[in-house]
Amino acid sequence: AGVLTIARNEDSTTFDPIKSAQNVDNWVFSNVFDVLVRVDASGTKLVPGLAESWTISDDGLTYTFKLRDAKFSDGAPVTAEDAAFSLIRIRDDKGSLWSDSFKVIDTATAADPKTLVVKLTGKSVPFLSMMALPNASVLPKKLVEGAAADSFAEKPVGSGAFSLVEWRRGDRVILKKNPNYWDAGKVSLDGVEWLVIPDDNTRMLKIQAGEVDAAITVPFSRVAELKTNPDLKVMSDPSTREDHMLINHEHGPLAKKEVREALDMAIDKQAIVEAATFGLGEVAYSYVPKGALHHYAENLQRPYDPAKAKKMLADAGASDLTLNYIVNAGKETDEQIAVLVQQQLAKAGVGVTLQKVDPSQSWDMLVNGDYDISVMYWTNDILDVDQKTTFVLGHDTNMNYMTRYKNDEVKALVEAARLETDPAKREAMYVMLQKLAKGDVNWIDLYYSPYINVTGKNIDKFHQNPLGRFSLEETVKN
Amino acid sequence: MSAPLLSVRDLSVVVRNGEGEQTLLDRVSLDLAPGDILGLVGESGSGKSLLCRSLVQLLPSRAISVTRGEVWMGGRDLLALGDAQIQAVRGAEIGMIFQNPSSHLDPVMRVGDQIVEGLRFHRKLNRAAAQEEAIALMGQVGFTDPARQFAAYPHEFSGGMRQRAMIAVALSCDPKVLIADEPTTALDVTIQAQILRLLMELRERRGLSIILITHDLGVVAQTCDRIAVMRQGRVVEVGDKRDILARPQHRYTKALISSHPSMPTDEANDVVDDKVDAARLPAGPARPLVEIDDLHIRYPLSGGVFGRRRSFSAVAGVSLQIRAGETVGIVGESGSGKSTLARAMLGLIPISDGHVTFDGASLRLQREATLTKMRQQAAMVFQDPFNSLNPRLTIGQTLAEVLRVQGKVAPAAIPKRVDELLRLVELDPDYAGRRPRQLSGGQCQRAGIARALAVDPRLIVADECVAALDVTIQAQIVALFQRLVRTMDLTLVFIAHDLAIVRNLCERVVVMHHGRIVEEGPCAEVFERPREAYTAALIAAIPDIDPDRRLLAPPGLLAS
Amino acid sequence: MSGRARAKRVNRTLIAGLVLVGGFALAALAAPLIAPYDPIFQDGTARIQPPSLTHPFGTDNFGRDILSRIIYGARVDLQMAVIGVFFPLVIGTVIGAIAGFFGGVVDAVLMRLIDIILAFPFLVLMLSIIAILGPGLSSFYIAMALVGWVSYARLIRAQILVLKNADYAVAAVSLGFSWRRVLFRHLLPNSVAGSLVFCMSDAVLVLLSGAAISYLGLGVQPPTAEWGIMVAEGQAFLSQAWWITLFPGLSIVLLAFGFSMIGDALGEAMGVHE
Amino acid sequence: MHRYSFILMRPLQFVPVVFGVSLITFILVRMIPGDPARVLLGARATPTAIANIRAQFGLDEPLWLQYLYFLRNLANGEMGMSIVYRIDVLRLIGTRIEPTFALILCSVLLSILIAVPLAALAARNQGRSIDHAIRFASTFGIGFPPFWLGLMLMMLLAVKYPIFPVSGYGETLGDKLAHLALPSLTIALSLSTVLLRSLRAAMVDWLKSDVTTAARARGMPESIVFWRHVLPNSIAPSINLLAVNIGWLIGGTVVIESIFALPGMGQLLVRAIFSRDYMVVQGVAMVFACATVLVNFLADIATVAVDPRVKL
Ligand SMILES: Nc1ncnc2c1ncn2[C@@H]1O[C@H](COP(=O)(O)OP(=O)(O)OP(=O)(O)O)[C@@H](O)[C@H]1O
Ligand SMILES: Nc1ncnc2c1ncn2[C@@H]1O[C@H](COP(=O)(O)OP(=O)(O)OP(=O)(O)O)[C@@H](O)[C@H]1O
Ligand SMILES: [Mg+2]
Ligand SMILES: [Mg+2]
Ligand code: NI
Repeated sequence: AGVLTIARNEDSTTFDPIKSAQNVDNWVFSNVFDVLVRVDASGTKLVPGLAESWTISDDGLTYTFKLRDAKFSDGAPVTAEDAAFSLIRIRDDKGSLWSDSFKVIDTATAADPKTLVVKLTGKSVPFLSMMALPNASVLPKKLVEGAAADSFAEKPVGSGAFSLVEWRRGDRVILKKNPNYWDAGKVSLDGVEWLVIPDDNTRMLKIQAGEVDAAITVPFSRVAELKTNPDLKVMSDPSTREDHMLINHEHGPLAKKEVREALDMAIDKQAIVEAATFGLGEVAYSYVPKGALHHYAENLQRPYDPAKAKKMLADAGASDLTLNYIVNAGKETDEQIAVLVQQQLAKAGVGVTLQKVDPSQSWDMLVNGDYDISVMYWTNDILDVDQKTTFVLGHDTNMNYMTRYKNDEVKALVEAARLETDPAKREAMYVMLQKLAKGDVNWIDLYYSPYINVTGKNIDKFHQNPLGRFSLEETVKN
Repeated sequence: MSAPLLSVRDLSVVVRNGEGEQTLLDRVSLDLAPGDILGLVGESGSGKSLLCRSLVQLLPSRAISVTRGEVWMGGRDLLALGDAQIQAVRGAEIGMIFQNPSSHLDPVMRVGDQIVEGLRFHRKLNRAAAQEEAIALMGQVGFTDPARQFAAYPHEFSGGMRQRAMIAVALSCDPKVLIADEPTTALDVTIQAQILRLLMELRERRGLSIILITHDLGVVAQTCDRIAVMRQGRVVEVGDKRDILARPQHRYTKALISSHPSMPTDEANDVVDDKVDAARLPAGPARPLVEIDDLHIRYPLSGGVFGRRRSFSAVAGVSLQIRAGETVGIVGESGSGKSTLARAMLGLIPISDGHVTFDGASLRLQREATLTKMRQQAAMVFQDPFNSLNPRLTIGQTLAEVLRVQGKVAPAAIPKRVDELLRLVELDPDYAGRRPRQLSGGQCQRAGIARALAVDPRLIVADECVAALDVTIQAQIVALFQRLVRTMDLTLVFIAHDLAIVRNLCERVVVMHHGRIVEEGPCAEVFERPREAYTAALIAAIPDIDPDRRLLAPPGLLAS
Repeated sequence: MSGRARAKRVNRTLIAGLVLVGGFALAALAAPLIAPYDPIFQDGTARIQPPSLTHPFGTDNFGRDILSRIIYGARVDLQMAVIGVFFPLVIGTVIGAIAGFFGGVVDAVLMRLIDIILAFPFLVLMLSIIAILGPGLSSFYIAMALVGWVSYARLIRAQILVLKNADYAVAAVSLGFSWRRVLFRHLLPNSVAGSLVFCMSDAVLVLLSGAAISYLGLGVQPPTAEWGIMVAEGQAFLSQAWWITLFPGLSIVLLAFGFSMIGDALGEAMGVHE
Repeated sequence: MHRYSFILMRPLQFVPVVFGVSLITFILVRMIPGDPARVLLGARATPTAIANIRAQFGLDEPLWLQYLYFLRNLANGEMGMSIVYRIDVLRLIGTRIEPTFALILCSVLLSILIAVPLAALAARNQGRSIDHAIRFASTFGIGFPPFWLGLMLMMLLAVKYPIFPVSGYGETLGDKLAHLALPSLTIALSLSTVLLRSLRAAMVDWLKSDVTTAARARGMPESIVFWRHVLPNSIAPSINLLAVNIGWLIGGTVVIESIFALPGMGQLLVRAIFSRDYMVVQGVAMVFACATVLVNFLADIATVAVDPRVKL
């Protein structure tokens, strides 16, 4: 019982799920809204959500969902009509940030009030995983339709475990228990408050002073200190976050595989793990994060060897290489890594010019190719690896995540893997992709890191799944 | 002489600085009898103000201290009193009117409240009673509408009114002794006369004893019973007024008396005629050098919501012709528009209406050309000796710059010319290396005149260039002008509120009042047979050094 | 107080101020000679070490020597203070002088411009300029110059407005001097005293603005050692490693103290106050 | 009463200032590289999605047209939509004004409360050790970055000795004041030093002035001399200084707001700049500009009220 107060570093931006692509919103969406299919706590399995069960036609084009008896927080029943409406809306609405991802849906119809039939335009294995996106939550058609959409975001009605009481922008989001939630018996909390405390120090002081029950996104640097506090529990949950260094394959010597290999060898990832994550992370070696589906544990790991790297660079005719490194301003770890990499590459005779830019601008520079190297990270939104694989290895319009990496064999394989329904074959294909990408050095994998959150001793089952969702319906405040 | 009310014995004051001690007051002894007015005269910096401030332990700085002496009043030595006791003496027994009323009145407090403050504190009156008393007091010191003026702030008063407010504040504590430090220096003669009469009246009515500090012997002659003359921290001569004026003993006192520019008696007139003749020589039917025709200068008054601006006419329809070689004096009360006229004459302020023509060129019609000509041929000597010289430049630099810009002298010859100019105004050429702050007032004034001469002008406009000076220095400067007019072919416009000097120096006089010319004519004529009552009042208000020539002025005009 | 006693106190304050600022300037100049370590060298084995004999001010989270970083930081910070004040001073003085001297339309236009800049949120300007030009010292200087001149312009304008009616200015005009000569030779030298005093406290404000920008993550490029960014970065370790923030913070304070003492002394000497 | 007539004229000067600020902001924020649509979409952005967003917010129109739209909206009392929050900018600002306003108000009051007595103490003991001590301490207030001071205060007065809450903003008045205590104190520590220095300097001058000599010569005790004559005369120059500083504060509370997690406009502004939320930047800039103009206006009124000689 009781109200759980959680301190986070950013505020929500909206309560219309299709209009956000930010983690901060998803955290709250999954409290307030419900999806047809959910990802379990381990982050490796799809489990029933609003849909009790589902069947897939043999051609893989028709999905039939059987909805359970659930109600929205206003007491209205959740119908297949609502679900169909929500899927069409995320595909078609002008304000939707996700329409591209849902173009695969051809039709979504309610066969009866509890049966939803979705027809796809083509085969897509990841489709079911996409249903678990909080952005694809089922909304009450009646309240959202037409001109009411804007006001709906003000007073959202969902079928999640909690419902919105008030959103004081910039300060907090106040949720209360939703008595109409289909699994309400399991929910122990009376409510949840998401507080915004942007400054890391303040957030940590806030929990140390006992003014909140939980603080999330704990800086790695604070973990050791917080662990010594007997009143607090520091939790480290596995994540799908992977930090990597983008390389612009179109820039001069960087087009040569040998040069990229040399760079990979010149970077001491263990040192980065130590410095940036205080040893809490782990050296990365595949673009598929550890713990995610199809992660290939035996992938190649090039040893740290600056001397050899230097020689390889000389052999490749790139001995006096100078790289332009875009650093995202305001991100402490990014700056730390940049400084470290600069020093490490210097040992291999590579000069690095750091160029710190405001993060919003760095997107443009990366897209336009005005960079040589830059560090970014990716956290999976969905369970299936296809989303990331496509963006990173098989995508034309975003130039393979701004790297300009080109390998037709890889691209074909990405297409094929998306359609492969046999799990074993599919696994093999993704292993192959991981090897190929590593061999080509599409980018340099740096490290995997866990989610670190801290709660008071009296809080139980405060857990973040690898996709970043907090399942507060299970959390207990003693 | 009755038993003294206040008696100063052997008072010495020193200032301590890095190099040791310097004596500012040297064993000064003085007595003040009840109901007496003691005149304290002496040159600037002789320690008059300091003496008065020492009496109530209000020394201007912590580095200054009394080293010996006593001040007896009511059986106590005031210098030996503690903080609390001397506080009770200040105001209640000894009231002070300071030299400069503008800076001694609190600018952000209503004048009435400043009077009330003393009444409530010393006389323990309640608010309403104090206010009533304050208004009565303001009436006594000559405010015309005390009830309204009670609520005014100091800046809303003219200089004369401020001086009266200062007196009211001093009287609010009902003192036995009033010290008035140069209460009239900043004022013109008419207002000066008014204040002096007020002081005498107060003495009569309240039995006050007054110490009156001044550098003007005329003022002393008209008001005091006794005189003390100070010089370099010492009292060099003290005694009955008539004795001292008639038989001065000390060299300095004699110099003071002889340099007083009283109205010349008839025997002295031939000297003046001499000058007039000399100046008339080059005059002919030639066209005037400066011609002013129906000149108006208006200043905008602040306020006036939504652009309905009102303005104030500082010069209202003045017409005047000045022939080459003439010496013209402009006189008039403070604020009558003399300086404004002078500046307009030289194109230094915009003309609202009318014409100024210089040597045939009109300032309005051919502004640039006329200005160029004027800048080459006319120069001005400014009212304030310190402020009209750039404080950062030495006198030599100032003069050299003028010579360089004017370009009338070859660059190589400039240093020589600077020397020459300084000699011309009787300054040692060594002064070329000094900055204005390192010079005395008279020396600055002469530097200003040298700068005007550097232009090698045909016309000099000298604006009240002697008002702020000691009589001895005044005399030097007048002599210099007399010489220059005679030896160089100069046209001189001389502005002053001191009529005696104008009469000594000028050939023709123009009397201004409220922005207009009220009377104009040859000096001798105007001063002897003034046509206007205003002119007569101005002349009558001059305090004469002869104590038997009584200070009198028709009250009606003084209030205007 | 007598002039001499005042002069003495002024001298003592001035000397103390000059010693402090001069000390930092010397440290900056001699940085390679006196700094015990390379300011950007990271020693992975000596992270977050408290002050000791080997590292008198301790080390930061990269194992960089804080003393060395402070010494090298003096170069950047002194430069920031000087440049961040110099351009606003020059621009503001010229604009303020012209507005005050000519009055009328020129003045009205410039005053409106000043109003706009005063009303313009500094942060928007600063962040936009940094975003447009990229974080770094030059954007910082440009932003400071764009905004900072306003204070000087106001100060100088007020002075010139008073002084241009001073007799010596009118005298200069009456002697046929050109307006340039009157304004720049006669009026300006007599009106800069107040601004020079203000400079000194402005220098401190510049350093603090720099620190605030660093806090928002847009400070100078890493790994440059700069005090503001050192405090900003170190604050993540405030509770476990006080020395990372304390020493650069103290350096700002000491430099500020030096500047304000020079300012006080100048003010007292020239008879002006802030 | 015509000394106060500028009160009627002044609002006319609002117009060019606010117009100027809006135009400069408009141009400036749009010159910043970086596309709001891309910021909104993040890593998963696709060209069609970006185009969609741009069309939706009219970002694909020519710049001058966008400005005209902006002006038209403004004439209707609207400021457009936030790209990030997708609600009306005015509404968004409305929820954020109070904390910032309260913070500034409290800080200014607190600074005055700190500065005046200390300045008086220092001035009346000029040259003695207490004067030096106060001046030395005040330099510390100027020199330490506010975010450092803020954290120190928080660690001391909220965690070690839990007197005040660490961060946030309250609901009831008392609650709000408690939450504002530390942030206001942080600002006041540096603001008061500026005030203190200028007040002290003025007081020292006035203590040496003829006005005080005259008051003493009337036998007034030191306390009356100080509080009735020196203080009223000394505050006039500090009013302007305070106004300029409040002007800086209005746009400069962001650091304090983000440290103390106050849901104010500074934070809103910074986030908006970083996410290129043009309309919000524009709106907040205008509100700040108006507030600054207003503060200067009030300062002018105060100056006129304090000093009867001043005419505007
Ligand atoms: N604060 C001070 N510090 C040092 N010396 C001072 C100070 N005030 C006055 N003096 C010196 O004391 C001497 C006497 O000054 P005082 O003001 O009494 O002159 P005064 O006779 O009143 O002159 P004036 O006619 O100009 O008013 C002067 O030489 C002056 O330089
Ligand atoms: N700049 C100005 N703005 C407004 N009024 C002014 C200005 N200058 C002078 N005046 C007013 O114009 C009138 C004439 O001033 P002016 O200086 O010419 O007097 P004056 O005869 O020279 O007096 P004084 O004997 O005191 O020098 C005065 O009432 C004065 O207040
Ligand atoms: Mg005197
Ligand atoms: Mg005059
Ligand atoms: Ni009159």
